[in-house]
Amino acid sequence: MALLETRGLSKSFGGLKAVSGVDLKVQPGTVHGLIGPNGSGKSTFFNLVTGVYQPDPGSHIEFDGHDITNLQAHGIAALGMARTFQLLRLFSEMTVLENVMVGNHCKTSYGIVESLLGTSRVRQADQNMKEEMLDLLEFIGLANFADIPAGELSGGQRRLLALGRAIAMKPKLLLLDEPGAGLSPVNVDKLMETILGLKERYELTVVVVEHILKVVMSTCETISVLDHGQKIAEGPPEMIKNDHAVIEAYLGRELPDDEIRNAIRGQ
Amino acid sequence: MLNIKEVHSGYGKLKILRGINLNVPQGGVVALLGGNGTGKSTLLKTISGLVPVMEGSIEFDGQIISGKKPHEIVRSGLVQVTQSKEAYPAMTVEENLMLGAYTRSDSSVVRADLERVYEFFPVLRQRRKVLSGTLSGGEVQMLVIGRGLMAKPKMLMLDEPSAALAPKVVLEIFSNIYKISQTGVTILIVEQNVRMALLLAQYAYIIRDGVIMIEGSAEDLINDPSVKDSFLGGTVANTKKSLNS
Amino acid sequence: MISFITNFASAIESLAKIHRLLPWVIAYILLLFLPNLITATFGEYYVDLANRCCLFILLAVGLNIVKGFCGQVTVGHIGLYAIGAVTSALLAQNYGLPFWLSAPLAILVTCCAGLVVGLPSVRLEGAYLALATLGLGESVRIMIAVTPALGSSTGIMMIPAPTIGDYVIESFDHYFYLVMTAAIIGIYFSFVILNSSTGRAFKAIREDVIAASVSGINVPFYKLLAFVISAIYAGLAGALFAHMPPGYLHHNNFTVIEMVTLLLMVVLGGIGNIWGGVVGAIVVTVIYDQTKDYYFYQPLIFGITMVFLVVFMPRGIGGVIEQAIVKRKFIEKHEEQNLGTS
Amino acid sequence: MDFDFGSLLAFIIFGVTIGVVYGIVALGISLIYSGLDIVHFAHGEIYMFGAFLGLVLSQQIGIPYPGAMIGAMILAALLGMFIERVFYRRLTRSGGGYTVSGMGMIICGFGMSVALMNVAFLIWGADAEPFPVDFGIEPLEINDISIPPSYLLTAVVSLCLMGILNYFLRYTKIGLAVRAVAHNKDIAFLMGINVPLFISLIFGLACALAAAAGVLVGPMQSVQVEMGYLMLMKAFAAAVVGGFGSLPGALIGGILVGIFENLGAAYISASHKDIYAFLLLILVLMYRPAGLFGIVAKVKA
Amino acid sequence: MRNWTKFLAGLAAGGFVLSATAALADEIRVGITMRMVSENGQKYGQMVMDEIGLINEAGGINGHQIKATLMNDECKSDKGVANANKLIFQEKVHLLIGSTCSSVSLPIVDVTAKAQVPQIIPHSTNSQITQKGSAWVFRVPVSGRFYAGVNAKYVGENIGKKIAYICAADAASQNDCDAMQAQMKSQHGADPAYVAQVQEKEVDFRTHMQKIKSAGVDGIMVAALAETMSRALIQSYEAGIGTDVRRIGSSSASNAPVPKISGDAVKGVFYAAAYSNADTRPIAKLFNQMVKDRYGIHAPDHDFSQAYDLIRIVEIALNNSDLKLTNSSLAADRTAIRDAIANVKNYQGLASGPISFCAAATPQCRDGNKTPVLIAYKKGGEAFETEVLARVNMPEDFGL
Repeated sequence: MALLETRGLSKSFGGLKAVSGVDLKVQPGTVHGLIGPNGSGKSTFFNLVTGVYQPDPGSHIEFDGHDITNLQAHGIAALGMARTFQLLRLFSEMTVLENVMVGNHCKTSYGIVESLLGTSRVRQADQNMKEEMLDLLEFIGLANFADIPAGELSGGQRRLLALGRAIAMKPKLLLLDEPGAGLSPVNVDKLMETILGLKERYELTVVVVEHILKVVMSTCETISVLDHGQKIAEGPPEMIKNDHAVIEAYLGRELPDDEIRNAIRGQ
Repeated sequence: MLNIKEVHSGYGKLKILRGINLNVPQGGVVALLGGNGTGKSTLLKTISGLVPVMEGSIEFDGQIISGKKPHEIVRSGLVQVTQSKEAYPAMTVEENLMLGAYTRSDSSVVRADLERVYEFFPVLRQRRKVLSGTLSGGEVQMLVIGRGLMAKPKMLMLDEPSAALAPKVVLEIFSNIYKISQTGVTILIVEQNVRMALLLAQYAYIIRDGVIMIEGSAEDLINDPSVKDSFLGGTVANTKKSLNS
Repeated sequence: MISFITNFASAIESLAKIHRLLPWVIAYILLLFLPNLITATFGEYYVDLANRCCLFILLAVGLNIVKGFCGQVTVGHIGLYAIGAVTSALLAQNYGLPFWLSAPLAILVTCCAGLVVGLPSVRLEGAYLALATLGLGESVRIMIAVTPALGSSTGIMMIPAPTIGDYVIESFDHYFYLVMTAAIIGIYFSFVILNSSTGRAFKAIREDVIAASVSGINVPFYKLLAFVISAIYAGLAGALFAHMPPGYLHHNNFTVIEMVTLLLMVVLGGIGNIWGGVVGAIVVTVIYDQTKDYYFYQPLIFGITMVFLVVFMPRGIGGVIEQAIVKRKFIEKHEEQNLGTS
Repeated sequence: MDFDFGSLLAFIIFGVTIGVVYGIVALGISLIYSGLDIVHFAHGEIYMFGAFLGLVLSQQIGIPYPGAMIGAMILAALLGMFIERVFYRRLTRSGGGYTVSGMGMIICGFGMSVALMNVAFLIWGADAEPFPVDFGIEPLEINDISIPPSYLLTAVVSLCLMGILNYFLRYTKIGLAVRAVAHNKDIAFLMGINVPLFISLIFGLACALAAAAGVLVGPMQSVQVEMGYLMLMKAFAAAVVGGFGSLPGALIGGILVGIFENLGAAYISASHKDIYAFLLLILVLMYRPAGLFGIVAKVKA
Repeated sequence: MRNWTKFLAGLAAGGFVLSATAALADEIRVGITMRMVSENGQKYGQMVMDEIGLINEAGGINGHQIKATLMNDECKSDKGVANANKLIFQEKVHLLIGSTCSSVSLPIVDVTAKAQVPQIIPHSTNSQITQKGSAWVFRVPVSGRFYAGVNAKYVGENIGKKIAYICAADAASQNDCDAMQAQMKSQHGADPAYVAQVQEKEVDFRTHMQKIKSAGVDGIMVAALAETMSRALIQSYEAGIGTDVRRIGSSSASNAPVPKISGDAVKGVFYAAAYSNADTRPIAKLFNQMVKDRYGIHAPDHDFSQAYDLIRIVEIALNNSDLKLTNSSLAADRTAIRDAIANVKNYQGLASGPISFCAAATPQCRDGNKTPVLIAYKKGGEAFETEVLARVNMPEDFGL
């Protein structure tokens, strides 16, 4: 059974259909790639699945056996879905440790009233959580920066922290929105290694949106291709590589260079 | 025409550009290429004055323009064409175009130039009274280029004219850009669509992590396997390559 | 000065290591001597001033929770204060409830009102929220001003002072023990909240609502919670104000000017900084009292101070000190690292 | 209470005549909001300053009323531009570009409001000053309702101002630039528009409108240092009801607030009059934050 | 431990501006809290301070100088109470003067009663101030309960019984309005023709005027503070209510801003007050001239005269009291001053009638002036003119 399944997922802003009728299945334990040109609806898809946007009527999203179509973001997160953002959206005035602790919010073992009273059980639970989170920071290599405000970190460290915050939710499904954007190839490779390491360690299912096709092709077991809000292809990398629709619609006509040059120069 | 020396810039504490050197010759078409978040938009904003220069200098048409306000830079003839989504949706097409001519006081010539832009992009003439928010993506892109032309620029900087457009429309836009360059306007084009940009431009720079990694003539770069392999993802240029890998 | 404070802070930290409550207990015991100290040094009246400081500390700390921790711009806090005061006063007067019953009930009512004032925050942000809460806060004041049962023009008079057995708490120093205890407990719990999962949720909402919600934080719930918690503080302060001798309430104690003064306290102390809010409340109250002779220029100077603070020192006193402490920590860390590596 | 249509009509007319004044102040608030992304909490004090300046010009210096109005508008505009340049501009910069985030601006606005009010207090004192103007027109009599010339004039002048502003924004080059700046500062900059100057201009324009409202209201309600606050609340309500950033919206919002509060005062309870405006404000904010006419209202994230 | 105390003391000393705690002996300390915001409000306070200065110049009271401290309460009760506390516990005053606003005087009565400090009130008319039963409070002005009686009698006999009321929500006006309605009912059996409860600073009365116009009344009672009243008066004419409908003011109608703001609209307005500048007695003429010379005011209103009378009464009482003026005799001195004020009988000053106090803590004893005077405006503007319609001695328990 699929971990995440969307049926007829649609969203329009004003008259513009950002996502229309996308059916998608993510199998548990896999790395699922989502590609498409700029503006093809990948980010909107993420926002819909994670509850940041409410989908249009007629859409259906199922996650881990729950219908999450009309759930709010925090409810979906509580069911075990975590995501990162292309622009990271870190809590920059909070410390690195606090950032991951916020990620762990749903796993808080005490009630709100208790937390407001600061009972000893709360302090104990917080202490345990702190240790656990330091362990996680150790794994992603940020333990030394635990009590530094997240805003002070460098670009690469921020990306790691964003990842750490998502992992701290102990999710079943992790959605990554362009994790490699802006990184040099070497760093992208490192990041992908970390992601795959985390996937093993925490038994995750991963959906990744990425522009760097090399990365997608080498790490994903299944790839879905979006174009103008619609899914135009889905399958293993080999299949996508040779899919006619993908090449035709998304990659453009494969004209020789000279022909294009002539077309541009009006000759 | 445009001469950038060792420019550093960024937002607040965050430094994004770390020593950029770039040169655009008069009448030339130069491409600036790079993926998401590499700093190419920041460079464009730095040139047009929206982002302050921290170090280094920018020279345009024999004058130092680093440190000047954006509107002063526009008046000196260096005009940036913003990304397609950034028209004024609540204004009509013609109002948008007239806004482009804001810096000019020669109103009779402006009228003639408006006609010229309409000839360039006939679709705009048909929709002159329509709110630009209702235009299609390609039409908006034409509108913002036309708006840039209305300022009678010496040099035009285009920010990702191909973004989110169908390949056919991209071709049309690019052919228009080429036509503009033929009228003597110097062009700097910033693109993710590396193949198209390299086919249009004469010379290209590739930016990554705030520094220029590779530069060279378009002819050389388009055939350079290292360019295709390691730097340019998700673009027409290297898709075929990665698909076959 | 700043180095003195950082030293002081680290001294307190070392005390807290012995037992978490130790600094609080010490502070509390010391404060019990404060009325005597003040009376001996400055005179009895300044105990009354200290009482008012404590009330404003409660208000400022409460406002800080919703404004500083959770980042919700509310201008209706003074309305909650009014509700707490009027409710407790009416319960005591009309139904003869003792303070110890009327105050908790008043806090309960204020909490409900806090929920109402907080409701707009679910849908609105920034300036819109400020407008909505301003409207609600002013509506409360106008309701009090025009409703005879709530005091209207003559106000509510002769509100009984709290009693323990037969003893009436009405002298300045005894009332001080009451308000000071409330203030200390208020400050203590605001630290507890700040360091709890709830506090982290508040701060996450302040920093980025969307990131907070996908991290599993129920954003509307926590926003409302912040308003309700701040309403507890406001309600408590209101009840204490109402029963403070001479026990008189009038709607013009709750105008926008009072709200602006409250804002000034929080801004001066540093938004989101608990001790800053405390210091801000004390400084503003004391300066206000001491400059009474210059009443002609006082409001002007207050206004200008506020503008300049926001423009030139947006983090307030507390923010500056906090930065200094963080910097010091950094330096210590670096030194440790250097020692470790060399 | 007897109900008759004559008095209902009267109450509506009263609401409209004061509503247009709320409308022009709201228009200024709306302009500032779209130009600087701030809700200007000190705008009521600009209105008050405008009224006093008009009073000084017309009563003490002896300039005829229309001239005094224009003079007050110019002076208030200069005052507003000064405040914007010296204080608000610094805040907007620290927020990056010309957009403001957070509560600094709101608190600064409140502080400015207190400061301005007390500057006026030091200059003119706390007492109300009469602002008698002889318009040389007879009151308009409709059935049993008598509309004094000052209200008639107010309505007419307000509508004229609105019309002029509309023409200015729609059909002139500078108006086009103002709209461009209001909508997107970066693009406006790239069009070669001197955005900082235009932001000052927008601020000045808004302040001039507030001053005009002050000079219009002065003869009806006399001029007092405290007059700004109430007007600010009503104008906020009007701006919210009409939708921030909508020109006709501000006017219609103002008229709605005027009618709403007058009918409330007439048929429900007079002492709760100000609450009606707040009620309208809160209801609209809760159920239609973009306002009744705010089609292009910006939703801040 | 010692370090801690030192630290706290240092912290406190850093924050406080040290003010003298040990007040000088041999001085009579008088504390004044007033609303020092409005122009006239400032001048009332100024006059009180000036008069005390003159007393001091003339050699003081029995050789003792008076040290007066003036504080502003902005007409806000919490500020007034803080002022009273400061004056009583810090300045250790022998006598407290204030406040001008009813809503501030009301809570201060409780403060002075508890601290056992004599309090004398210059111009708060709310009846409840003396009804609280404090043995320490004295009121120089005419209580609101008397004004209503006079007004109602005159209105019922000379104008008519259909009266519309516009009542602003401040303590004094509300009191005047309610008392007037009650008096109209009890004296003439007349119910109000129309009642509008408006906010303290209402600016727009057109709705009410329209309703009043269609109700066809004999008179309109406007009970409000000066600015609000002026606006209502002007707007009543604008609404087309003719001069045949008489306008009745509350006691604040005597305040100078009313004729100034209302202009011609004030003509014919009558009201009950404690003093008329049209008074022809020599003392009144001298006083009018003095105020004009010193403060540049065309004609003093009754708040001026009451503040002046207050100082004279205080002077008499202090002269008659046996004061030790040592640090230990504070309580005894305060009691002595209270008793001396209570012994002031039949003081004839500017006030419309004789002012007498007595020892009992009842309104009868503590509402000094029981003679309201009915005044009408003859001319508005800055150079306004008034005339006295009647001067009525009221029974001391009237309206209780």
